[in-house]
Amino acid sequence: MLLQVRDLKVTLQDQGQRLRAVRGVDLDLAAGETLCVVGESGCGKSMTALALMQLLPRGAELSSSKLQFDGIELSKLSRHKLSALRGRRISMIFQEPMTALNPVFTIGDQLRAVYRRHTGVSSAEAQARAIEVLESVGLTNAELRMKQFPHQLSGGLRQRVLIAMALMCEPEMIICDEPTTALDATTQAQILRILKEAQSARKMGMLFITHDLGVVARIADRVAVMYAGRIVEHGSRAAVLRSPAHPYTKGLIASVPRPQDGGTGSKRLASIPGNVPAFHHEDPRCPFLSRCPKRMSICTREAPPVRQTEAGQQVACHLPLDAQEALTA
Amino acid sequence: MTIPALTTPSLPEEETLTVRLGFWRKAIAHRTFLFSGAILLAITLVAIFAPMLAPYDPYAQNIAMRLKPPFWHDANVAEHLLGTDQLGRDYLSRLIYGARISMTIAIGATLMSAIIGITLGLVAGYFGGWIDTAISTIITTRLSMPIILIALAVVALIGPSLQVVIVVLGLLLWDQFAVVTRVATQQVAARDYVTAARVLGSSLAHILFREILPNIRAPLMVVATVEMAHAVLLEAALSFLGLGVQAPLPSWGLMLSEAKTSMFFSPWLIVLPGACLFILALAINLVGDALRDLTAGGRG
Amino acid sequence: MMEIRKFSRILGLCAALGASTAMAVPAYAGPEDQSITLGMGEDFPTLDGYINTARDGVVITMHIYDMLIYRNPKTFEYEPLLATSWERIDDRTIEFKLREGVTFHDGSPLTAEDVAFTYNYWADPANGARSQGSVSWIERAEVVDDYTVRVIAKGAAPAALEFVAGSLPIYPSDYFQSVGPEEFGQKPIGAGPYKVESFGDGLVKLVAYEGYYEGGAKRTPSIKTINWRIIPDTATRIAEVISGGVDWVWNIPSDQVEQLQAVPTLDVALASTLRIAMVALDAAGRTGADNPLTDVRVRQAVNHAIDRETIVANLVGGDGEILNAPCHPVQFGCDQSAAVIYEYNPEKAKELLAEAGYADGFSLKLGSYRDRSRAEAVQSYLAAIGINAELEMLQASASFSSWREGKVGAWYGDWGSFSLADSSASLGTMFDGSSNDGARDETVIQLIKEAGSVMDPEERKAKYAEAIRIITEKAYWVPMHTIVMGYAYTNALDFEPTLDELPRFYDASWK
Amino acid sequence: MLSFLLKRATMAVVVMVNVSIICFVLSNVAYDPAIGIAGAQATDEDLALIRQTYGLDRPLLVRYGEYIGNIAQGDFGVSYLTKRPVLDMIVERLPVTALLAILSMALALAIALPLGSAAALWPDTIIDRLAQLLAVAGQAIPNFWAGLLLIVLFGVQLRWLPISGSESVAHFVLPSITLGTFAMPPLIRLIRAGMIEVLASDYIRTAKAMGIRPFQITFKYALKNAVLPVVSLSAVQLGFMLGGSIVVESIFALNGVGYLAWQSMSRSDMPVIQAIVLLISLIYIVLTLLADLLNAYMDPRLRSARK
Repeated sequence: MLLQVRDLKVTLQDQGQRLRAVRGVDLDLAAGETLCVVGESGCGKSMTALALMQLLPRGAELSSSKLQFDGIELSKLSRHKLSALRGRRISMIFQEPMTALNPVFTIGDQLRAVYRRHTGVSSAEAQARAIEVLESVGLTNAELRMKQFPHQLSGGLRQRVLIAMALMCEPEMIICDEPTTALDATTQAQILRILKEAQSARKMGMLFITHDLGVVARIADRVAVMYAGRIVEHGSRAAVLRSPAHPYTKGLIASVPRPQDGGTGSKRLASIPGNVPAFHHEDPRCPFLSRCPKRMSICTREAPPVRQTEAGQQVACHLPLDAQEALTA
Repeated sequence: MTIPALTTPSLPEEETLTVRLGFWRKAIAHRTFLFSGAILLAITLVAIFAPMLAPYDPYAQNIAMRLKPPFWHDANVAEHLLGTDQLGRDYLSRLIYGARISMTIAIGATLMSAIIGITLGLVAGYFGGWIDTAISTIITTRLSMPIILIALAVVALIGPSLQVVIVVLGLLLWDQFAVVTRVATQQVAARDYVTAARVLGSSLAHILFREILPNIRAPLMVVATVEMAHAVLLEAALSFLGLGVQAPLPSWGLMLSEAKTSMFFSPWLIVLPGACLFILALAINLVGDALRDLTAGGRG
Repeated sequence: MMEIRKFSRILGLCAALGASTAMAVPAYAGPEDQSITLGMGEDFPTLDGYINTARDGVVITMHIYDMLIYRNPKTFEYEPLLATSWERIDDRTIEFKLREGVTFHDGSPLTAEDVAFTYNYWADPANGARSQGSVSWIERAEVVDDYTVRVIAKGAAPAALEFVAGSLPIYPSDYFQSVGPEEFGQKPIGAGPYKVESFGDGLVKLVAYEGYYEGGAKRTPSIKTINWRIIPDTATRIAEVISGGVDWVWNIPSDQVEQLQAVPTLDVALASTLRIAMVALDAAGRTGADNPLTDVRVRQAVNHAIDRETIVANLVGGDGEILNAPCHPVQFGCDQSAAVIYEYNPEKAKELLAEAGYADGFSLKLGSYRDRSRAEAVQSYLAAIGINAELEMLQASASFSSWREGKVGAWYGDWGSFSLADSSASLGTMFDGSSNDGARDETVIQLIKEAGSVMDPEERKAKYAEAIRIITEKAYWVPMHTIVMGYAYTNALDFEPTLDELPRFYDASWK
Repeated sequence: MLSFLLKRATMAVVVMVNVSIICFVLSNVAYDPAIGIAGAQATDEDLALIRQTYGLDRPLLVRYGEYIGNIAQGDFGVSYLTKRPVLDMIVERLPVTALLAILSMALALAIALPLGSAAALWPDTIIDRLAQLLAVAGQAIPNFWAGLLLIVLFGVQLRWLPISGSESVAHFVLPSITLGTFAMPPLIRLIRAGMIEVLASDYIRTAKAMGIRPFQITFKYALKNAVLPVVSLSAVQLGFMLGGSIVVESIFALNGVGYLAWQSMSRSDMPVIQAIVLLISLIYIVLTLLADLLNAYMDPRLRSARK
């Protein structure tokens, strides 16, 4: 197993109050596998990704019983060892390509710097490597691009450069924090294709953070649905998308507009009433309690048990498994 | 038209639009505001009640009692707490009256430059077009001439005195007011309630001074403190060079200059007035910083 | 792209700059290489002795150039210098026999022709000699032979020898004519004990002239180099002498001299001088025809208002003394007893002011420069009787020209009479109708003219006494006190201050 | 880039003309040059004669035209006192003032850059508090007072450093510390604010995610972005320092332009004052223009974009 995360908790300083962004998350990722973590904005999925890379903002606290990457306990690593690992064995790309590249250095400078930092090779070798990776992510005339500055490239091109930067040292794992959200649909598709090809070529583990179920459907091997700092349901893509067990997952899937419904789009879009709660102190109970249409009295008392459905996914919910109805229109 | 972008405080939506009573509640809680505000208040009170506080007449000379050290020296003289200067005048009284001069000049010059700067800023910001260009050119011209040099040249011509210093500084310290007001006016003028007032046919003066000005009071307060501290130090520099306040007036800058020749053996003669200048300027700056925190919510 | 190396180099540079200069040794040596560094006050536009006649100018002229004769600072007797002997042929002519073998700094021989050229050139007012009084008596100078020259005066010139000894340096005629006066002032050649190595940027570097002749009144200097640094600010000069940045300073206020005594490495001196201090009053109305000072009662009130005893006792120090006549007692013809004396009596002063119609006082501009404490003391005494004096402290030359240009009603200045021991250099130049003269009293001007052009000493004394009586009766001045010159110098230096206020560094030496 | 340059250049010219008008008015309207030229004891006929010969009775506009013409050829008139051309007097003394301004600027930057960056790297620590305190206190210290204290402490008591004169670099240490404290506070604040903003930016997070060493992140990636606004502020500060040198030079007896300005002011030697004010303002305008160019060069976004 490439990545094992047990009981990951992240608390942030929010104007003096302690906000519990991630409240005990377990994750596993195998080499060559794509795990999608999906959830509305504000559910703590980006914070989970940043926690893995230990790039949390100032004042945030991280705790976990296990945070292992290829057998190495990340939380015990020294600053120096950690920085040697980042970019070489684990890479990360972010949501906003427009601001993710340093405006006063050329693309070439930034790419070469990453490669030389981890391998110590000469500038010429780094140059060759950079061009090779840029071409592998579908960038034409890489030579010219190397001399250009970020502001001279479109959003899509910059995201490709960032992917190239992440792949410079052939990392074993790549974390993508909604890399396509800020891009238009066609560029989004190209980026996803590039990522999948890169992953399969290198048998890389990919942790993909998104709120877009369409993306999940396209690239995910396994899916973890996150809500208010906890994973409420996770399992194979087929199981979670076709036969969602947790009421929140059902609500999430129901709110996706489906072209085949009557085609006129006249029906009102289904949405989950209320909004995402923020947790300032420990609360083991089901996070979806306040908005769950199927709330029972036990839900308000005890933490939901984790059970396995026939389709094979794990779900944290008090509802008896057989009571699952098929998706209602 | 780009005016050199000086650090004009940012204008988030809600904070400046309505300076509520809450401002004072927050202000009291702001530690530096309390601390520096208290010092500033103390100095102002000393300036106002100088005649009552000063033990002696600051101008009375007693040549036989010259250069007596302050109380912490062993050779001190009981009746003169902070000793006497080269002409035997009580140093404590002169420092107290010095506060009056510094405050008068600081407030006078800042008031004058505020009036000039704000009017120019309002007109430039509100009308735009060639008026704005003209005023912006004036601002840039003013910014490109070093204040202290101009002040010295003008005072050297007209002949130095307290009133001349106030007027000269007043005519030189308005640029910040104009820049801040112009930017703020442009932002505020675009808002609906100003167009509404214009539609209702209210007079220009009403719009400028009743609609726009109250809403940009906060950043202007910050600029006022900066320019006040600036005026205090500029007056002291002019007087130190002999082209500011003239003897026998007890300006702190002049006292520094008068004590220059005896600073090696009676160092308190230059330490005390310099310290007063420093404390006053520091207090004003700290109040300014606190105001900037409280109003624009900018980072410290 | 800024490499890290480039960036750290810049940081390193700034730090190194700071550290390396912290322990710098002052640029000037002292006793080791027989050099001395002086902290002087006045800025020189030129080194031409006829233009630069301010006090420091007279001192440096004495080091760069030689005159025909030399006045002994103690006995005030004339001794041979460039001239070995001299003789009065008649009332208007003096013949000088020159010393042979004397050379200028450029090696060229000094002959009668140089002396004649210099005198004739500067006698012509068009050439702009600054103090016309020193040269206006000369009609012409004639060469008798290579080493004999005759100086013919326009009329009887009793103080001629004073001027020849004090203010008429001899210039090399060929060099002077080739470079012209302007350039000569920047790169002067003289026949004095020191030659000018460099001049500019606040520093004049003088080096002893190896070819200086023996046998004249000036000794061959034991101090080989003089770094004449110009530091106008008094406080900075004091700081430099205490910290060893300079070896010798003067013009130090007396209360500072007393305190400098406490510094172990320094010797101090408060030497009386020929210099007299006064509050000159604008009796002639140059600052405005109807200003109050044109009324004699107001001027008398001002005389009564100032407590000269306290000022002399506390602020002048040393052996400074009160003056009642506008001249120094040592000067020929200065009869203090002829003066009307005004005792310190503020009440009487107020009465006089009221009598003159200024019961509630008036305001005037008071110019001064040398000592701020004394100036502010006078200002406060005037304030005590209702006269609001606006004090304007300036540099020496600026303050002097503000009096001459009639910009200040009262001027608390001083006058060194070029260290000449004759009343014609004090009374004679301050009441002769020139720009120095704030009274322009015709009878006084006439008296002074006569006293200056008659040979009989008794007659001269009588005329000066009469002038003194009128001046003090009409209270054109408030004669204040003699000036005491404050010196401070490293105790490793063997130096003697002199009454004529002309420090002689060729006589000084390191212990 | 070109139109940006053009616009700035025209602005600079317009401002120069304004400054020259102000200088001209300063020295010809508020003060009668005839008295200046006449100097000692001038009677009314003398003044009239001088007005005639110098053409001072001609209309202001004509004289202004002539004044500008002269300046264009580098003739700034003759000093009333020393009768020497003003430009020579100023040029002679410019190196001292320039050296003082540059050394003070270097000192201010040498302190502000590391201190500002450190304050941003470790906010709310002692370093941050120290930086903010130094900024506020630095702005409040009257620099002439600081000069006097430095003279007494380092010059007289400790005798480490020379007090006056401009012979060696050591002579410039105390003056540049005095003048440096004048320029340092705004620099510290700007660098601190700039660094805080840059360190929180996305591209710095990317650099961390890619494992770049912390030192390189701070002093290469972050500082180059944070230092951009510092360039234009430094130019403005250098301009102020040329003005500010008048105080420092008169305390330390540095034979610079500032000291010449002060001397001529106490003697109301108008041509010198007028020339110095004009020259220092011109230098200031050129500095601001250069700063914009340097800024554009250093910041690639400006280099190609139209401003």
